[in-house]
Amino acid sequence: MGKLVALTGNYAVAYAAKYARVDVIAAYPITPQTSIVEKLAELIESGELDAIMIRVESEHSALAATFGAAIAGARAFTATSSQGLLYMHEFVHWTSRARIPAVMAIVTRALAPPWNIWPDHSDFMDQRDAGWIMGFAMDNQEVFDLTLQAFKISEDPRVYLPVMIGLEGFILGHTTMPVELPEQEVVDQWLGPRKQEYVIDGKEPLALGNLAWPEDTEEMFMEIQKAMDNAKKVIKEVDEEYGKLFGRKYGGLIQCINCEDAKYFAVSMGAWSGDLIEAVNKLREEGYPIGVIRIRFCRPFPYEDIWEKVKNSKGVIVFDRSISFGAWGPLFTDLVTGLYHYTNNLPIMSNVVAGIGGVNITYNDFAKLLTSFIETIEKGDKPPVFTWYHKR
Amino acid sequence: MTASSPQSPKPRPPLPYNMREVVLPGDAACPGCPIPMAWKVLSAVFGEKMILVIPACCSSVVVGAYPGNSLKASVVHVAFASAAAVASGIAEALRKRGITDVQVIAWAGDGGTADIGMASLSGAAERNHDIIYIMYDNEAYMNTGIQRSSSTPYGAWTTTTPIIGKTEHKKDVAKIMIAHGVPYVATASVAYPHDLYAKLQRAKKIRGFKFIHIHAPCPVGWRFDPKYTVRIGKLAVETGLWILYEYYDGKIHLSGPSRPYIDPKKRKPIVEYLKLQGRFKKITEDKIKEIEKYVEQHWEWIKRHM
Amino acid sequence: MMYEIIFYGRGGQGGVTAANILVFAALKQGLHGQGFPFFGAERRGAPVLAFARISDKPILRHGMFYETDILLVLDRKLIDIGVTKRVKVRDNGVIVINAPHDYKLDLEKLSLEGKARIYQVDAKKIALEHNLIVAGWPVVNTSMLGAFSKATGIISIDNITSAIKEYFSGKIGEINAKAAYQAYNELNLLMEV
Amino acid sequence: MVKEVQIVKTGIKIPLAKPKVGVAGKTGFWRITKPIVNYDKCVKCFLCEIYCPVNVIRVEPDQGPVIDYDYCKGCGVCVDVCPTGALELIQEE
Repeated sequence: MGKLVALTGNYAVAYAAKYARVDVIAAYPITPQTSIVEKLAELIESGELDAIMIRVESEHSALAATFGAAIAGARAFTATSSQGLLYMHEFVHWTSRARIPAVMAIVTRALAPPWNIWPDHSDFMDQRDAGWIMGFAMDNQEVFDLTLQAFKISEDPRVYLPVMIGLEGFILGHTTMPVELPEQEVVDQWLGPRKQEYVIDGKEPLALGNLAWPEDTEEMFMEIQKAMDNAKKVIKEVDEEYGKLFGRKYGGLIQCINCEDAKYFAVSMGAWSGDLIEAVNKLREEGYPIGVIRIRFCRPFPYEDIWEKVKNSKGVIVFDRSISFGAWGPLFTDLVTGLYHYTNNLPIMSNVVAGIGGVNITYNDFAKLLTSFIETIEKGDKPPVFTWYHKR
Repeated sequence: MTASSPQSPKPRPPLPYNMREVVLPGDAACPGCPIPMAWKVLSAVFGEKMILVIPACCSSVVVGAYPGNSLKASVVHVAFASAAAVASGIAEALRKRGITDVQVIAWAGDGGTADIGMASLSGAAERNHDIIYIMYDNEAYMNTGIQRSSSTPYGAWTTTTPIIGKTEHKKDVAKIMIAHGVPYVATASVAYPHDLYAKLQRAKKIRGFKFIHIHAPCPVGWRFDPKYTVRIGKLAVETGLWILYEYYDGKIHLSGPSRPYIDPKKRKPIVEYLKLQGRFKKITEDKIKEIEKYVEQHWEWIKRHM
Repeated sequence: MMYEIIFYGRGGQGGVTAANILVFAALKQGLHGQGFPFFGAERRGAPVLAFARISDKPILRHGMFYETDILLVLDRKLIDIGVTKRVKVRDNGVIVINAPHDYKLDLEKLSLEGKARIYQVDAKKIALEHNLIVAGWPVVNTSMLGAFSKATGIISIDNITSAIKEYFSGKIGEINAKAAYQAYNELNLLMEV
Repeated sequence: MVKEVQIVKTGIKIPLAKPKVGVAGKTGFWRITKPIVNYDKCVKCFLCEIYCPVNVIRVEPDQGPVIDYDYCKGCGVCVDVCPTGALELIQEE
């Protein structure tokens, strides 16, 4: 049995990296990620974690150094937020296209200007095209579990892709919650030594990244798409095995709450899913047949699993905490496209973008939005396809 | 320990033969390119056991297209500004894994070092990672077609200084590295392979961050006949314009080939160097005076730190 | 009508310049044109491609192609080493080779879809006669445009020469235009296949 | 006690290249001038071999420089650094 402690989301990330026995950490401080780097430095300097920290001079160099360590055979880890993630974006692509396992935590925060340190998903969702597997936690226990699982998923030979784990700044990052820490030996047994397709350490002369002709290049990238597909299976296997070993199973790519007999579904990702679940519990008591589908991984996008839940539903409302200006929320965009695989008369679907720039969306807001969504459909009308819900 | 100049045919001891196996013929370098010349010297010191971390620069193309690589050594291509950062990551991973038989070398051009890579260079130097950072300096962005870099010399034509020529003096990166207090800094030239060889041997034995600035005349970029790459490299030293030295133990040690030229009277006139290069074809008298002034100031600085 | 044209030359022979001049010439003839280099690193002396399209309607296509109506070979050695095999010449295609008068063509070294008219012109000799040499390389690109005009009839020699004079101002334009005109006259049908 | 990193190859297509002679083809085709040796002048000082940017000159101790013309790019550096004029650049054909 594990040890129950109380940790902030950031510390949960740091401990997950410790349990994964990371070898090299290269990171640059940025609010709200800083306490991850501080805790890791403390763990290292106190001798609790046998790792090397490279205190780089920028986020671009943070992921560059992490990439360097990873290709040279180290289990490498880094973490960043907001502007830092955008600054290292060049290496977000570089790492995935080199097919090198690595793990990065993103303590999500709004993008500037104006300066804003509060949570939304804009920084994280801006990385969706880059070939990283992307998971997002709802609470600090899951932050720990997901960060640990990220190493297992990333180093699976069927995947060999870096993994990015999101947690909202402040409402998870700086919020203390109970977290059960596992036995190190059980983790070692389960995770095992790092695995990768190749290593650059001088044993054999290898060159990574030489210019390639168009056809070779495209074939390499098609492999990434295949790996993303494999990842769907791997993520479920890891979730199963993790459940058996550590007692917490989340359901793989998505988690469903109150879905059994639901006619309506609310889809969301991240910490505010908790507030959404509380709202749905209340509405359930009032007789509304609604369930919550919480997306744990938005890459690879779990449309098959969501279809299984919503195929007979009367209405699906998708909450996005980021927006692609000039279009819609990214989760909505990906879900509609995904469901179109199965049918061209989709259930009534509605996209609500909210909570941008850290605006706090409460369970009351969710209850109000869900009630009007359901009642509009029950009356035979059609709710708006897109709403940017802003309270003030 | 001076390299023999063309006049006296006293044969120098050849560099060890294993410089034959690593730099493979038929690479994509232009005829007369200084890059593989320098790689041969690196191979004489490290053989296959080196990991070249190469940002965007001519070398990225010279090594050829997948699935082939023109070096029988390890290469990691990286984003333009990140050579020092990636090299740091590799070096620390190898240290953690207890691997000590391979040399991590950041191999970057002047643009990738003096401009876009300056922040990561400074960071890696300040953290004193155990790597050799080599800046091969062909004095402009050659891979993208000869645009001006901060390392382009004063007065030189480039495609982005097409009429007036560069209006600033060359950014002296070696001096900046000395200011970082790293254990070893040296300047070298492809025209003096024995000197470069000796500096690499010394750098190899020093733990911590080593920086070597290699002068690398580029036929296409400097507009000269490819057969003159070495001649022009030598003229740069013989005119006093390029000073070969090492910095360790807190002071500058002038290298053999440059020692005679501490005396201005021994230096060949700057024009000898300029006239072979098309990039200086339109240079004016007053600009040559400005270059001569720069050379004098540079020597004064060197003397003060010897 | 749409013609796709490939200039197969060696780095430094001016294949790209020729493709661009061809666009100028096409405009003079009231046609639409497109000219572009091989997208990649070129090296002086190494095999390199340049491309052109000419049409009576605005050209909507983009990008490189390896099947062509007209193949202009700026150096016969490219045929000898076999790289020209990579370009397939469509039925009723035209090939012009810069080669000496007594050049023996090995048809195996070409990739012909069907019938083809193959011409020879000694553009190198013409260049040397006009002292058209740059960095040790005889300038053959403008002569090949003259030969192209005669071999295909798509663009008149007058439009070719005036495009050359527009592209190169002054004396250089004059000499290159003369070379093109001479190639136009000295073109020789090597064989019909 | 986590063991060394394991290399588990799956054969997926990734941007990894291996050493190869002639990545740019037979670069000998590029040249229009080429160096030739008159062996009687050669003092075996190895400068041509040391400087050759294409690494195709091998100085045989008893004979002198042997050049692999499949790849020699004809740049002429060897000719320029030779202290005794044992190498000469000639126009090709």
